Amino acid sequence: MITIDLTDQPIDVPAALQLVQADGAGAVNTFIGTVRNKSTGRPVVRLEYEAYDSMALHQLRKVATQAQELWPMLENVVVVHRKGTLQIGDVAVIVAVSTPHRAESFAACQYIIDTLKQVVTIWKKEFYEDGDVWVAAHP
Amino acid sequence: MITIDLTDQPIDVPAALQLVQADGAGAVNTFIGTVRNKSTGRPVVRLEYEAYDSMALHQLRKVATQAQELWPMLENVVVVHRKGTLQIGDVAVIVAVSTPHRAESFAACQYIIDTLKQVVTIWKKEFYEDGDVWVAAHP
Amino acid sequence: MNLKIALFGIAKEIVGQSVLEVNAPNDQPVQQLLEQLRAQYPALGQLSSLAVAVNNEYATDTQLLHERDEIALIPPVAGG
Amino acid sequence: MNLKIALFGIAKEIVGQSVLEVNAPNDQPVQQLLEQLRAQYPALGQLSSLAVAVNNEYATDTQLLHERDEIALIPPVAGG
Repeated sequence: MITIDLTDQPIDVPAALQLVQADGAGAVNTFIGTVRNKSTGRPVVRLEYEAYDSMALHQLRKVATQAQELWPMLENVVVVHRKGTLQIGDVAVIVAVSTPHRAESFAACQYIIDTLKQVVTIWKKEFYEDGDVWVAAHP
Repeated sequence: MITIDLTDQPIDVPAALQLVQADGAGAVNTFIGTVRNKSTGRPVVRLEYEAYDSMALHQLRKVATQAQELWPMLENVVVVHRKGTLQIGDVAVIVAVSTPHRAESFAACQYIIDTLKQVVTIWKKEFYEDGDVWVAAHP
Repeated sequence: MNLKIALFGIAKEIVGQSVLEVNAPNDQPVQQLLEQLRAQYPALGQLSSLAVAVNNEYATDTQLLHERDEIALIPPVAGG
Repeated sequence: MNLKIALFGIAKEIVGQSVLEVNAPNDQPVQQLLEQLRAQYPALGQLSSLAVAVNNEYATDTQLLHERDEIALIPPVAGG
């Protein structure tokens, strides 16, 4: 089962973990990305995520489906991404996968977060004391 | 910060995730091991974990410390292992680590769970409809 | 034909609006649209990457655009 | 000397008790204790592995045992 969400509300981590569990899957790997208090050494005060919603949801589902093709033993996949304004420590993204054995849970979860960062149409603006930057926009 | 626990009470997953978070760490990787409804194809009805407590706690802390030496950017490590009788779907173990960047969170978490399984003095008995087995006891 | 192009992130800031209407010859390939936009908004040419999405999929440079496509300009993404 | 050996898991089941008291010569190495126990309880010899822990650390075969050590027999672990 694949569950995908893009939300401007705080991500409910326990709910995501509940959703991913399966009686046939003994291993659950979860990646949680939170807002750090600095970026390349510069203090961050807050973040804003903007999304192209329909494409982001479509691409997230595609990445999860690809993971299920690559690891057919994958039971459940949950991916929830936050958008809007986030403060330090807020959860920006959660990826959770369940598999019968643990090695595949690590590999599939890492594949999903790595691919998500390459293809999912979400943009991040970091705000500092003295300015702001669209992350990764310029070489 | 390293937090280690061995408990005969249900593992509080949200509390563990709360403990591992750090404002300087944008990446949290978590491995959760749950009781599967089958083992090598055989239906499992419940599990029992027995521990040599003092040594298990000592070895768990040692594994976590080794991980911090291998990945000096590791912020927090939380490892909680359950003991006693567990039912299908119950959480047997949680390993959670936080790091500034994500690749290290996956590597450190996987190192800890892999090493835990080799050295930590915990024994698992699987109960089936028609018998029981100490897991890994015999070749 | 008339193309409506959705803009996001820094591309929206550079162009100064969230949807851009562009008049283009029928069956224009993606590559030509990108060239036209970079000529009109030179700051787009300074981005690390700039892709075009058609109906929620990344388009290739040679893909032909049609009036009823949902088209978007995709500056470097930074989710996660 | 008198050694008290803590037993766990299948080793406890094989021996039928959770602590075993063994009389051994002073400074007995780990290897000899294991041989003695395997001779006394042949089922221990059929396990995938059998280690000895001294004061919460895995002991080497040549390590010498002392009366006040906390000694335990460690059958194959299966945590996680």
